[in-house]
Amino acid sequence: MWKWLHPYAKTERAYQLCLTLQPWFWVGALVCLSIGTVWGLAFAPQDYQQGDSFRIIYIHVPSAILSMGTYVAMAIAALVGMVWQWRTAYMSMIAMAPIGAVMTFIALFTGAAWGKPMWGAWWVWDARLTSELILLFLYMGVIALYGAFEDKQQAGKAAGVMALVGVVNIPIIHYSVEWWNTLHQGATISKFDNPSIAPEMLWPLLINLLGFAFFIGAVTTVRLRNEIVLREMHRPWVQALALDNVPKQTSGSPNGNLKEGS
Amino acid sequence: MLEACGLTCSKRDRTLFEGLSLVVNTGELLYLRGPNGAGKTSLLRILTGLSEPDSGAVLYNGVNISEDKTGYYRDLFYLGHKSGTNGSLSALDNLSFWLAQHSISMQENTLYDVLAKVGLVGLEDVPVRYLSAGQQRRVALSRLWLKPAKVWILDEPFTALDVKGVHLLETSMKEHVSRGGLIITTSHQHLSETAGEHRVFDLEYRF
Amino acid sequence: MQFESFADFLNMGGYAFYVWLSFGVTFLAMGIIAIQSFSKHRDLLKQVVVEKERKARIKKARQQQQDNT
Amino acid sequence: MSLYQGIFKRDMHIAFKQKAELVQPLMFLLMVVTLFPLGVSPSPDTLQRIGPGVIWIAAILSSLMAMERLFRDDFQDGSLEQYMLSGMALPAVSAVKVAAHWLVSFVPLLLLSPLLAMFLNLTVDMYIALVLTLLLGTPLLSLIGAIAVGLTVGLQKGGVLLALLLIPVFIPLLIFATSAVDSAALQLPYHAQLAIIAAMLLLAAALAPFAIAYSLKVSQN
Repeated sequence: MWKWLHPYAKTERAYQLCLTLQPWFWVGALVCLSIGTVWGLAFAPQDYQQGDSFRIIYIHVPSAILSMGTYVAMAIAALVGMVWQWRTAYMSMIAMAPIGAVMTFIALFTGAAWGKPMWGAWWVWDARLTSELILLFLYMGVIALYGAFEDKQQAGKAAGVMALVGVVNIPIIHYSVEWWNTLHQGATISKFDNPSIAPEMLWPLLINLLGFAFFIGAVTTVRLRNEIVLREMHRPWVQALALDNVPKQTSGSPNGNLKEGS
Repeated sequence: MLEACGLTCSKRDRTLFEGLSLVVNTGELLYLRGPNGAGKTSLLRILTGLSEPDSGAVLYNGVNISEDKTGYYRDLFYLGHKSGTNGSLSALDNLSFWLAQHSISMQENTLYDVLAKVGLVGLEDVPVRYLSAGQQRRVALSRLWLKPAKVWILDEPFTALDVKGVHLLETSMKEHVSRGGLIITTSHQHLSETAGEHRVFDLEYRF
Repeated sequence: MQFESFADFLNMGGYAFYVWLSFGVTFLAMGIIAIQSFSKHRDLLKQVVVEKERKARIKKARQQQQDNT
Repeated sequence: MSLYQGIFKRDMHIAFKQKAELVQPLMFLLMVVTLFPLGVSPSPDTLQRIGPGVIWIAAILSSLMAMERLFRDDFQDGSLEQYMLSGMALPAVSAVKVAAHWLVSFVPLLLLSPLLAMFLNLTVDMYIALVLTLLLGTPLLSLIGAIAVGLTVGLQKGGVLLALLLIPVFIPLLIFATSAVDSAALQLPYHAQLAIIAAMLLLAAALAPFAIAYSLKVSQN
């Protein structure tokens, strides 16, 4: 059933796929993010309790959802890599990690900036913020582990195991933190728990969610291409690609402009 | 002229040598021989002043080296088991930082020439840890051509070098001696004809 | 439009600092990661070319050495 | 002078090629600080009370991790031998290396400190006091730590031993630093504590380079 996917295990095909997908992702991200953001900032109604500070939700919630989504996607990629022995799967896993970490950072930062007017403090140890912070640490762990290996083949496998360990842990972390928070009778009353949200508020949120997803996809394709070039540096097709794209002049390394025949 | 007078050294309560004296004149190559654990490295480190002997003194041109370190170190080149190159820096960076520490000014082109001489063309800007053991050794040895030192103290300089590397090093040792230099070296392989005349000094393993 | 005027819009009902800070930092972070990814791509391609030239130089040096001996 | 500038440049160069080694102790610091609200209590009052101590303890622990790289690489790859044979004054070399190490491992910590203060709900007054103690105290950590690193660098497994040697030595610093921040919390003057830390720093700056040089020589033997 998944046969059609297999050719993309080859790096060259995966690179081509990235090139084809990339413009659509960028356009999608640009369109959705502009519509969602303008709608959310200017046209969506105010929250009756929180006023206009509520508008931070249009970036906070999508980034928070996608920070977790990206981690799950990484874990899936790692699993695919392990089961089918695909190098490209590991590569796409590691291509996703930095953008996932950025999403987590955005969720944390916007959470803090929203919390300040609502709770009177930049940071409170609320269950969600705490789990999000731990998620950031998990991302950092995967990235650091990958960076620590010189052999990137091995690094991908090790980071993949770490991503899987993390994804198993995410629900456990989430519930334990929630339980811990109720145990300590939460420092604040969470105002995020609006069970229902008006549709005119929901639409821009969904559009922005889509925009962020497109953006993650776009950055992932760029980074996956980077990863492929890095790992396949000595393959002829990469060298041909580089020669086509780099003007002769710019290769200004000491090796490039050395005096000849010394 | 390098002189050792009555050197005694003990490591982990075992006496490596006692009352050892030797004289090496300029224009001479001293080949220090001995089984593993005889104390060759310890002797060389004492001769450079890196370690202190339990008793005895090392004289360079008649002056105790602990009294005139700067004068001695201006004339000394020492290469131990450790290459003294940082793995994350390139050969070029390693050498230029080393030269700066030894107050030697040199043009970058000369560095490229020397690195080409030791067979490292194209690897000048690669972090040293990516090089093979022999290539790393060559980076370390390239300093021989960079510092105008009279005294070379080389501890196992041939380790990890291939045939060409050994040949290159032996030739330059011979040249150095003929120019009135002074070399003390250890090696587990015999020095070949290329290295020129040399005097052998045997260090016995003591129990 | 939820706001009476553009000034009102900028003011964000008194929460201007927090709202604009959030949006600003978000898009800044996204911009940085996007630009970093692209510039890394360019650097990598350059690196590929440099590696190729390096190989050529090494080969040439080897050749010369053989000719000499 | 330019001789020592060269060493400084080299150390900075190496540090920026090994970014992971710089970032990891900082991440460790951040995670240790995170454990306290989770393990003790997330209530802002409790955090404010334990905050200064938590930050300082975490800073000391993370500094122990960062400390080892001060001389480890140079010792293992033989660069240290070459320093010693260059005729430069070893105490000056040590001082320069400690300064470079402080810049790359503790200045980022200072930059991270607002975040830590926010996590632990410190007031602005407390934060100012904390930064002052960190500014005076972290160079002291570097200087004294370097002596112990010099002593343990020749050992195969020096990591834990380093901590055992250093933690008792850092206790006075911890006491004065946290007491300064506590005084700040109560709106009391804390010049005395700062002055004591500054005095310790000056003493260390004057004497530590010689002790470091000597301990490096001992390790070389």
